[in-house]
Amino acid sequence: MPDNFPLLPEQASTVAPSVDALFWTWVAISAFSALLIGIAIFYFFVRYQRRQTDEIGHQDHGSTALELTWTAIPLVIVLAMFVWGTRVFFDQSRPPADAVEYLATGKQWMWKFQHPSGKREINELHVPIHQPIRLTMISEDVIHSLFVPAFRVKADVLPGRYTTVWFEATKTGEYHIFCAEYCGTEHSLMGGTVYVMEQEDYEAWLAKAPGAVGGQVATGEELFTRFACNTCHFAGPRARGPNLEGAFGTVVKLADGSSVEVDEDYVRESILNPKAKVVSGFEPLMPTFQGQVTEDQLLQLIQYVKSLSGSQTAAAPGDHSGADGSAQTQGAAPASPTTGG
Amino acid sequence: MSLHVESKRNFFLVFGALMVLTMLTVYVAYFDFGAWNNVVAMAIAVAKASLVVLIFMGVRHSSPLTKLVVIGALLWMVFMVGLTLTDYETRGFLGVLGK
Amino acid sequence: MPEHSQSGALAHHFETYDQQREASSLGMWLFLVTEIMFFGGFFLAYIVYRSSFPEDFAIASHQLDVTLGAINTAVLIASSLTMAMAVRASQLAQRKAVVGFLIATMIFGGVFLGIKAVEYSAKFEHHLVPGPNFELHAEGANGEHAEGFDVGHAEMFFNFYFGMTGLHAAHMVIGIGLLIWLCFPAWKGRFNADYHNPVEVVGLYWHFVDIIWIFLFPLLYLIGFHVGH
Amino acid sequence: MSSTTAESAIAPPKVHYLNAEHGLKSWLLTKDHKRIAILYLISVSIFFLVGGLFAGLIRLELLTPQGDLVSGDTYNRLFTLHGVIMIFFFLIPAIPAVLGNFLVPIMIGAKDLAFPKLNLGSWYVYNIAGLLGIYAMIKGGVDTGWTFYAPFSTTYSNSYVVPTALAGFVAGFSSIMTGLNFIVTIHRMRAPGMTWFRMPLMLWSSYATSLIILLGTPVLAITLLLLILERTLHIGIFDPKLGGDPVLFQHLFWFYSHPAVYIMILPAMGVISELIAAFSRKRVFGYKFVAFASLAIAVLGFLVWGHHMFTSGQSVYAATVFSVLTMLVAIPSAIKVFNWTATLHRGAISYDTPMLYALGFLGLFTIGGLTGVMLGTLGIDIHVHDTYFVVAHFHYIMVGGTILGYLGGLHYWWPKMTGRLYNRFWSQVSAITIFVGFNLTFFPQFILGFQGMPRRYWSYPPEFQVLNVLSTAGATVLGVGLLLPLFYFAASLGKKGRVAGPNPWGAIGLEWTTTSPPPTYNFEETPVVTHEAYAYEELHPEPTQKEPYLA
Repeated sequence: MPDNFPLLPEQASTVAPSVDALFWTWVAISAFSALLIGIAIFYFFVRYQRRQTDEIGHQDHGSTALELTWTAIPLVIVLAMFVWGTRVFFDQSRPPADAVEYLATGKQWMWKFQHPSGKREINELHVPIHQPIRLTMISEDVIHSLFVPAFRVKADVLPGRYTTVWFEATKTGEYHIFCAEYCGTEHSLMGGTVYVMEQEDYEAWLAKAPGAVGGQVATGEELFTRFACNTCHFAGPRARGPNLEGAFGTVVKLADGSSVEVDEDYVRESILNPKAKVVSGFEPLMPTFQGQVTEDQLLQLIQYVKSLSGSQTAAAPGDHSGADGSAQTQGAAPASPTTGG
Repeated sequence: MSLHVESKRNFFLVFGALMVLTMLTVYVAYFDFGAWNNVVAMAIAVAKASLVVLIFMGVRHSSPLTKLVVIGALLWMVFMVGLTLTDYETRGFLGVLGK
Repeated sequence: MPEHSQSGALAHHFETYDQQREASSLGMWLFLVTEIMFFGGFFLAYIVYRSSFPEDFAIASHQLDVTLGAINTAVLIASSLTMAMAVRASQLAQRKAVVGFLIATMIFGGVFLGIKAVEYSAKFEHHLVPGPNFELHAEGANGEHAEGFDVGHAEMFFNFYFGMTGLHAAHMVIGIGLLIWLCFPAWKGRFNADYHNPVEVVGLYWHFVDIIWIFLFPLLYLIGFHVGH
Repeated sequence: MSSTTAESAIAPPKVHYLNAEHGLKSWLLTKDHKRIAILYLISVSIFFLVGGLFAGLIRLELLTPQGDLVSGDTYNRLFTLHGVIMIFFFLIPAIPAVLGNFLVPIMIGAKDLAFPKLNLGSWYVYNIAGLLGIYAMIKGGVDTGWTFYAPFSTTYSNSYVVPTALAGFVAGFSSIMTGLNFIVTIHRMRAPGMTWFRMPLMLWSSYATSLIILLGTPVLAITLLLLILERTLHIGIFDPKLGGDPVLFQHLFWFYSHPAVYIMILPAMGVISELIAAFSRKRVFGYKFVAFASLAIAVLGFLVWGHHMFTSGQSVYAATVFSVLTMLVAIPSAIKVFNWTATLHRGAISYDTPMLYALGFLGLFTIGGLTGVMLGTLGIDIHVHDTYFVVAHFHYIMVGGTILGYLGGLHYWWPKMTGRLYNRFWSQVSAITIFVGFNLTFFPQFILGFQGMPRRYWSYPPEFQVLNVLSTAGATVLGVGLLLPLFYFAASLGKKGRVAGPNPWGAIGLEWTTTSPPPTYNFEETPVVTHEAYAYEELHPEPTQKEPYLA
């Protein structure tokens, strides 16, 4: 019934049906309880209408048994619904291992997306159907929130820290993207469209779309050279910075004796604020790149650093080939997109 | 509730104890107990505050209501700090960025 | 005040002195609860950032003068003692003693604020006031100790230092104002076993301000102190 | 407590609190809690009208999908000011400062609140806060939303954030003054025989509300202070560019602002208990459970703030903890609804206007509460968070709950406050109009929210228009319903207004044993309480109006 009811939003992702099942169960429970109370009130209201001005009601003091009953029953219901709701929430929160990573940057008042192939879009996002997709997101200014009602997913996009949203589209079509966290003058215009396409259509779109300039990793590698990162970060005893080969995902010891996991937030911090957490054995020589590198470029650099560890999150093995213009799909994520030249 | 007048002697004893604890807190700050640094410093501060509350502020002889008010305020501090840190200490719980 | 009877002051809407005293004492305690939550929010923010940037906060904390901080702690505790004695004297209707202890409390409070002012001006001289002129070279300035040091986080420490001690000092100033106001009825011998609630509630307030400092001192001055010693 | 006989003089006393003193000065310097209640009634009514005007403009703009009536910036200022004014200057003070101020001392048989000067001070502080808010409004408004989220508010917004935040800060002090007064009064000023479990339930809920005010408001104060410091001095506290964490702002903000929801709804629950008892002439079913439910809400209400932050970047673990605690806080509210319903059973129910409001409250609060629990369920909230579903939910609680409770209370105690009866027919028309208009306005918003329309949108995709038009139409009806009381209340004070007598409803409670309006010190002599609340059987009061103002 929810399917053909015209007032309802499209179900276009794998989590949407489970969110809706949860929602409609709650609606049914609520409607039943509200009706029960409503009917009781209405009946008492008519049945026990006052007939003389000085009439008084029948006095009783209540009943502990009744109180316990109507404490226990709702308690059981809400706790059961809590368990169910939390399971759905974990599904919404935890992307599958084979999810392909796309990048998103929010700024007043637009969304910038980047495909694994390096293809960039503004306020539009083309994605292949039946492919789990993970958006790594950051804001350049205030808090935004990426919301795709048809996918039943939403996550705030924060300045200074990465957050994630994931979905797997199940239905081709065009769906709204909204900014759900109020962000200023044109908050209501900070939207866009996500286009869910068949795999082959998506690849065709990628191939003919202009402006695809190498994969995220390739762009990151280029930035790595342009910002001269490679003059210090290389393998060997003369390197002034830690070798990044295989570093991502490991836990490194810091100069002050503590340790930290090399994740996206740490790499970002190390570029913007290099002296904050210096790896043990190195001098704090690195200059800050604050103000020189954009959030988009940071994301690309991170993708490159990830690729040095062969991390699957760097995804799309086709990325490297993207740089030299070939368009091959391969590896663990068969549906993963690649670039055209 | 009848009026209770605290003795001078108790006031001076508490004053002495507070002075000793102040010196102690500075003294122990010279040592590194690792993760226990905060615990030691806060334990001494709590001891000092308790002395002030119980004797100087007279809660020792106050009504149960006053005691309840003091305990309630502390409990609410625990709610606020505890639940906020529940978030900060479990960031990355799922191993997913921002989760 | 017209509704006050001549023996002391029983307001029209109270039945007994006990009721009036209990009401004003409970009122002050509840006010202190709001103060605890007010400072509590500030402490919470400090705790969150301190645990996020422990090293930077420790290095910044080294810039504070522990000796002056410790002296101030002692001064404030002494003022609490004289305040407690003032309340006691008012309960016993010892007119001169009340005034004497109140003045002593004020003097200790003034000394505290004076030392605080010395500390603040030293921070100004050393460019440790948050803002465009903020400057902090980590201990030794030879690069060795400066490892991993983020001056922005140190500046944040000083935001909290000035914010929290400033708020505390503002409470002290209000407290001294209340003490001055108390001196007049005290001098006229208004206070006795029935009616001493003004002294009592101001005392509660004063002790509370003392307690805030008891926590501020280790949190701001001492935590991470061992690092440099 | 002795029952008045039907023959007792219905005429008001020669001297009562309204005419004991004359002149503007006697009002502005009054220490009488009843007069202060009237002052507050005037102030909150003015702010309610201003906030309502903004709501009207919002609904008018949303009639069409395009942003055509006002600019985006103007719209953002409209909803921000609507929120700030309604929350800080109407919903929070309305019931405690008007009805509570008038009734708390009378209901416990005291001459006044424990600290009369503080009480008057709270009204002045409230108005200073109001002036700050009006100053910000006139200078060009504020566009952060009432939530003031950092870093938008601290760094990016080009509007009058500081005076508005200061207004919230100062308004907090006025509610603290009221809350502190209530707690001390209820603890220390009860008349002989008025034990805790003989207190009317209105007092239990006022007490619980005051607890929340005292424990929560200071945290809002420090949060707004830090926000003002960051904005004016550019020091790093919440803005990540300055080293801070914007999520910390949300924690601190919601630590107050979620319990603040209970500051708004708990007093209304107290009023509803009084109304249902009085117009069923019956004890409230399960008195102790209803009383303790108020306290349970006050405590549990502090442990659930994180459910406003499920999508904020808070850890998944913390979200789960906050979700389960949110489920628990629903239980005491449910207990109240069940007990109110059971109270109607075998009552002697009248259809007087206050009772209509009470029934409206029961229906709307039930829906608001149930959708609240839905929102606390993680899987659903991720989808509907920050959509019109949330907007609909909290208007069911705030308008359907608080405002209906407030109006119900005002209609119930109006004869006591003024000594006059208002027009029965028109007041019933008003109650029904409000109920219908309200549902038409806000029910469509549940559907809009589930479809995914985000809140705070000035223009929206065209497929949402039909429901928005319905909502705007409903708002018109609601507006008319809310304006009606102004007229018949004003008329009741004129020459044609009928005299109420001490107890027009035949209700039980100390307030109905004194004259209407009451004397300055409330009672000729301190009452001695001999029965529990709502002891209709034992006391069997005679209404001073045989057929209360039947047309």
